[in-house]
Amino acid sequence: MSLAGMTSKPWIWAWAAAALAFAATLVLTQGRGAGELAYAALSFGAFAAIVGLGQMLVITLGPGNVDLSIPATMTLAATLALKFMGSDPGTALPGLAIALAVGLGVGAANFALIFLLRLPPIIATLAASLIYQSLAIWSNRGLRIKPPTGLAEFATGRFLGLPNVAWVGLALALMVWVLLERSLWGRWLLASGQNLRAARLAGVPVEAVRAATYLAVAVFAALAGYLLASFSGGAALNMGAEYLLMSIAVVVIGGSSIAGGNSNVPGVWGAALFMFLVVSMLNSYGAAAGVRNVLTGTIIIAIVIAASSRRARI
Amino acid sequence: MNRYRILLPVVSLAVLLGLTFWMQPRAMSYFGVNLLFNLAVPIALATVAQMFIIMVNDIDLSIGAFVSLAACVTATWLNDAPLIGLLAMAALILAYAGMGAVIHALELPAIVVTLGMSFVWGGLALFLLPTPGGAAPEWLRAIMKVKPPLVPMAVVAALLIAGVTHLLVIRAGLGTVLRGVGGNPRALTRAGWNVMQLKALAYAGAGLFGVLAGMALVGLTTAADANIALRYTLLSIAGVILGGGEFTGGKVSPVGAVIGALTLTLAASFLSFMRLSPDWQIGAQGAILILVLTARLIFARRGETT
Amino acid sequence: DKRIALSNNYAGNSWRQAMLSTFQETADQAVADGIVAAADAYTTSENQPTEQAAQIQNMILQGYDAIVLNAASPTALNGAVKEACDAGLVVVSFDGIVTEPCAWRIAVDFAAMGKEEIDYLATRLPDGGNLLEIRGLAGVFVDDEISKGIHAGVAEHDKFDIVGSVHGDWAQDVAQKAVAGILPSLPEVVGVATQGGDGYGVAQAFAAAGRDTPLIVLGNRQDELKWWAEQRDANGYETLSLSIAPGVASLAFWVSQQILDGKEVPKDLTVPFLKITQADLDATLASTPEGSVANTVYTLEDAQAVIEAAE
Amino acid sequence: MSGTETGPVVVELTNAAKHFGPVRALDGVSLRVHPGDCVGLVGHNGAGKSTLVNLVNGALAPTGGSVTFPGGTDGVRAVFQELSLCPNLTVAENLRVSHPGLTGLRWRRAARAEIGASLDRVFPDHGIDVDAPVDTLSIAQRQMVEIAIGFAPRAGQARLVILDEPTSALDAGIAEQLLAHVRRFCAAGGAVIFISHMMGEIFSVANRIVVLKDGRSVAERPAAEFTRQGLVDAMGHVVTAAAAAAARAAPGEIVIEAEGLNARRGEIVGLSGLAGHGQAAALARIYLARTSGWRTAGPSRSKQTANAVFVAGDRGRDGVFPLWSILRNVSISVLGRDARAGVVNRRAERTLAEDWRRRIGIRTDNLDNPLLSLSGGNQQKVLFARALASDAEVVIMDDPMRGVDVGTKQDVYAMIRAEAAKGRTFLWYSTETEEVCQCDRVFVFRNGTISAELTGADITEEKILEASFEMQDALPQVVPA
Ligand SMILES: Nc1ncnc2c1ncn2[C@@H]1O[C@H](COP(=O)(O)OP(=O)(O)OP(=O)(O)O)[C@@H](O)[C@H]1O
Ligand SMILES: Nc1ncnc2c1ncn2[C@@H]1O[C@H](COP(=O)(O)OP(=O)(O)OP(=O)(O)O)[C@@H](O)[C@H]1O
Ligand SMILES: [Mg+2]
Ligand SMILES: [Mg+2]
Repeated sequence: MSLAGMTSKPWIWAWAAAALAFAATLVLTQGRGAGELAYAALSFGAFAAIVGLGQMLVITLGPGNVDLSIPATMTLAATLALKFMGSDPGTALPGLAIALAVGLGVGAANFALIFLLRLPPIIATLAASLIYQSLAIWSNRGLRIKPPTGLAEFATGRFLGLPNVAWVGLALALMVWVLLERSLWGRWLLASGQNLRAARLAGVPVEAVRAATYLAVAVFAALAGYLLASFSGGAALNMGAEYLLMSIAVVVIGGSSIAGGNSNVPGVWGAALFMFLVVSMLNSYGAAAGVRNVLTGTIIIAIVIAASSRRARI
Repeated sequence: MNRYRILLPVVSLAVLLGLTFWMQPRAMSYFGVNLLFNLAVPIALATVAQMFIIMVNDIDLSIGAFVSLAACVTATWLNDAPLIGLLAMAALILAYAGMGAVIHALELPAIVVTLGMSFVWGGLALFLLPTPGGAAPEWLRAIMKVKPPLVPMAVVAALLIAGVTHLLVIRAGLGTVLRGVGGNPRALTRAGWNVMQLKALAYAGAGLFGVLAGMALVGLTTAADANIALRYTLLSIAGVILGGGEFTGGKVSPVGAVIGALTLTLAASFLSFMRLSPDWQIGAQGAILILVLTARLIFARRGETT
Repeated sequence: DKRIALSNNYAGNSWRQAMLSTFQETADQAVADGIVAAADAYTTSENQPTEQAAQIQNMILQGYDAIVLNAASPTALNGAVKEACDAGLVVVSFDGIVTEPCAWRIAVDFAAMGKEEIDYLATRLPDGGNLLEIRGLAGVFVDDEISKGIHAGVAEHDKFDIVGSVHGDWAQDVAQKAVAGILPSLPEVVGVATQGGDGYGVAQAFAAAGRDTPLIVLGNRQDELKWWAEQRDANGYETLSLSIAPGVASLAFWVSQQILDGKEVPKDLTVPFLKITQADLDATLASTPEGSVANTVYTLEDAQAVIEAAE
Repeated sequence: MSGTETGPVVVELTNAAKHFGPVRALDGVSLRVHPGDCVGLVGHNGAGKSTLVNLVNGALAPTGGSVTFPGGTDGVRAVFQELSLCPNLTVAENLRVSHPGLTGLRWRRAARAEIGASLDRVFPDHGIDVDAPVDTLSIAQRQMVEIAIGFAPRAGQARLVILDEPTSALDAGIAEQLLAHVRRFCAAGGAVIFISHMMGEIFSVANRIVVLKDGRSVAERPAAEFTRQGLVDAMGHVVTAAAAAAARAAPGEIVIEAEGLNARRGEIVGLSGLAGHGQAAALARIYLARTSGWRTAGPSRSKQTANAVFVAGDRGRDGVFPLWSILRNVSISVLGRDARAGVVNRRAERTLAEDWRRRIGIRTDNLDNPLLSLSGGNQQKVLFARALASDAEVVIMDDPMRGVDVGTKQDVYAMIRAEAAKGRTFLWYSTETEEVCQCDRVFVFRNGTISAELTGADITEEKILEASFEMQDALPQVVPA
């Protein structure tokens, strides 16, 4: 691919920024710890990537579509799954089933609010997330139960040198990519995101597409919650908090159009790595919290400007 | 539909107020009403700020962080050196206008830029006040504690905000043109308007009301903290929608937005008067939000059939 | 016939949940015994001073006689607290205290806690070395106080050097992520000063990076204690754990009851933090529910003792 | 270049050109407009008419040549092909947008009076409430408002009004009011550039006709020197003579019975009446009732559930997917048929699209170009291709020929007749009598209900108009859609 062709891909910018942050950290250590840092970025980036893929599908549905219940869904799914497993060996799969079922339930509830009550998705998912949060508190009062050993080992383990959670994230990314690029459902989603009314009039089953999308984002969030709790040694009531803004940020930094109808799978991964690496870089340079925030915000805006002005020129 | 747009917020506020008074008759007094609503004043101002952005088809994820920053400036510079403080406030408003211009000129998605800016505002607030503190200027405290005859300050302030913004946005010619930006920016370009300037103006309006929200908040709390108003981002969006606004098409109602802010504040109080179990107090807030918005459905159906 | 309310700003972690349940137990018993007429707990849906200020104002309207307050901000609630005092309510703040002079404060000396961590590290690591500091939530008063204490300690013991500082937001997963990100750029780290709620995540991050586990000062969470016991059994690991006990809510409850009862109580009270040493570990671990926090429940007598000590 | 006129000039284009990259939208056109002129501008879809308008209006800067206004640009107005009102504002507020001079506390009152007067002047008995938000008006009413704003004084005097396909959403009666006003306006010394694909209108108002073809002016003469056929020839279209030649199959059983109308297999059923009397809404309801938002149409089980497809007239709102290529826009409705296990069959997709590009003559060299690179008329052909490529038995068309040029229209008529002969049923709403006359049977709408059913020889302009108005002296009352 030519250089011009490369720069026309909006996801390039997220990857370039991630590489830059990576390099800047290594400058400080004079090259030490490159492997460690990459490994950590892949581990923690995986969680952001998984929720980001879900959020991307929703944002692809068009303006106004966004899921703000991701953190609460992660917490609820992880809480219920870990409570069920109660550190007992051999319960990992039923626990996973419970987490995914929670995801389906949450997605169905969110979509019911949006479809039946016609609430704007922003408000519907925000309001519903408060209810999920209550459910999580009520179900086990914030006790941090350890995952079964086997599951914890899987979540923190590696395969062929890459973290297992990153493999999961990569597999999901591949799946979403195939879905969007090759499948009927992906075409329908992209059409609905560009013009919902035209899609309905062109025979696209738009309600089914919307429902499936809201189910998908919740299932992805539930899975991320389950993995994160297993990875970090238990579910906490506030475990999803940082993934609210994170999930939106990785989608837009990754080059997907916030106006819908256009999505970008590789960009989500690039942005997920970037979001981890930039904080690591600033921490390594000893930036205080204030500086860190200002720089993070500035860099996010800079990436978005770079990505968009490129696109306009082509 | 237009007439119903404002009817729903009014009705939901009235019903909620009735229920609150029935449950807590003590609230039905000059003192009580002021306590119920005084913290809604900064929220109403922030909601109006958000409305300026939603009016031009954008959404502002940074207003909470911005109000926090404005509060920190108020409690530090404005208190210690009023002139510098005022200059800083003007700079903040200009920064908002610049943000609007950049968003338009580079065709950036506002949601992303404001997301990034929320980090920037938050970081600046941490610079200014690494630990909670500062103090409200005396005059500001005096304004927020004033006790007008018959009607408490909170109500007077809400009426004032609603009235002024209604004049600015709905009645004034320029406000009408600004709403047009949300309706069809292309039409404005064709009519010879510089849409970038108009957007900058709308953002400056948001910045102005954001700054006012920060000041009002500090006047009530007497001190600031870098995280003081983060919650306003989502509250203000909910308030605009509750007040009959829509995310696209320049359909907003300033009076509705103020009522929306009052309703949200009242809803939280109403729940605490219900003395739910702590487990469910959080969820009940979500439930009541859903309930109030569901009423929109009924009104929307009514609107369709006319 | 007096009514007391708990105003709480956050319920999203095990410490707060333990605090809420301790308060509830103490309060229910007191109501059953006829000592007070009612004692209700309220939690805001977001950890925000604005919401908590509204909550306090509602408590005034609800006619409570006293408010037991764990504040979201030491200063931003002063307006509402002043209103409550003016309306004749007793306000007792604890853990997250408020600076408004009309309120009582049951404070933990957080700076001293931070300093004690370094003092302990100095006794264990006489040669000094590199330290990693895990901070809490940026912009929050407790975070700043503990951090000040830690830095004061390091200034005193100049063999120590803080080579890295990250915000772990008092959460295991956030701390784990932040530490994993900074570790590659750090030289060897011999000790970690934490603020509580983050030690287990730090240990996980060190293990994942394949580094030797440094001396981590822990924060009384059950998973931290359990990990400590496992390490001790495996390789004789020894450390210290300290934090404020969630049961301080019950102390605040009794203090407010005493004030309502007409006792003269000084405005500033201090409680010691709950410290767990190698010797206490097994006993504490046995008495702490799985996934919770080590706790001490205060009785009326404890409260009277604390009050007397302050006079 | 017409060097014959003399006297003052309102606007002069000298060799004006506008290129969009390789696309020569306008390729050196010279034109002079004098006060009192009514220039008719015609040309096939994509000839460059709208581009010329944008150069005169100043919305685009020419890439070559010049556009000059000897008397300044004051009083130069344009009514664009796509609606350019703010839907959330009222009619009067929209005047404020175009007229920044309306200031002061009482601007609203002045705006109401001014737009009301202008509407009364151009469209007597328009029945439009100047305080109604524009989004509560029908498309025809919006177009009327826009035209009225174009002719409003706005603190001066309109000197040149450019009307780009102003009648495409108007029914015949209202269009006639506009033509009458244009004649009065020009007689009083105003200048108009009038763009339309309807030859009758051009001959009715224009004193001079300019023919654009592929961005060049190929003919410019007084209107009287053109004949209808001569004009069409100049535009470069070969009108397909095959008109009614296709053999008509005898209509079969009834496949649609809804909204008070019915249609048989193989029939072309027209919906007519004044614009905005409920035809579009009825069509949308029929379509939505036969399809579901939850599943795609499978093979039809009974005649009442015969599959339906929709051809939108309001492309931007109802038809196009703006981010997509032409290929994807064509194939979206039929993907489900060819997909295996939920995977798009991309070879079948391309074959089908290539086939339809040839059959319907979409002007592009590459189906992977963005849809928006096509001219309006060619985009409309894409929507036809999308619908006709499907297996649906019922084709529902909501005024699908908006802005389509004469030649293309003839092609599409022939195609519709051929498809009907194969057993497809067409429901066709149109604002143009010429199209309605292509139908086998016509239902005329009035106030949201059917007021007449016409067949065969009864389908005439007179009969339709008669059924459109309640009584002889009743006024065209336009009801919001
Ligand atoms: N954005 C674009 N990018 C590239 N080419 C374009 C673009 N827009 C239009 N074109 C090309 O310019 C030509 C003229 O388009 P235009 O929309 O002006 O046609 P038109 O005369 O309005 O036709 P119609 O009557 O079909 O609407 C088209 O053939 C198209 O290929
Ligand atoms: N912004 C643009 N970018 C690229 N090409 C353009 C653009 N605008 C117009 N064109 C092309 O310029 C040509 C002339 O378009 P124009 O809109 O003037 O046609 P038109 O004669 O008005 O057609 P119609 O009768 O369909 O309205 C078209 O081929 C169109 O595709
Ligand atoms: Mg045109
Ligand atoms: Mg065109």
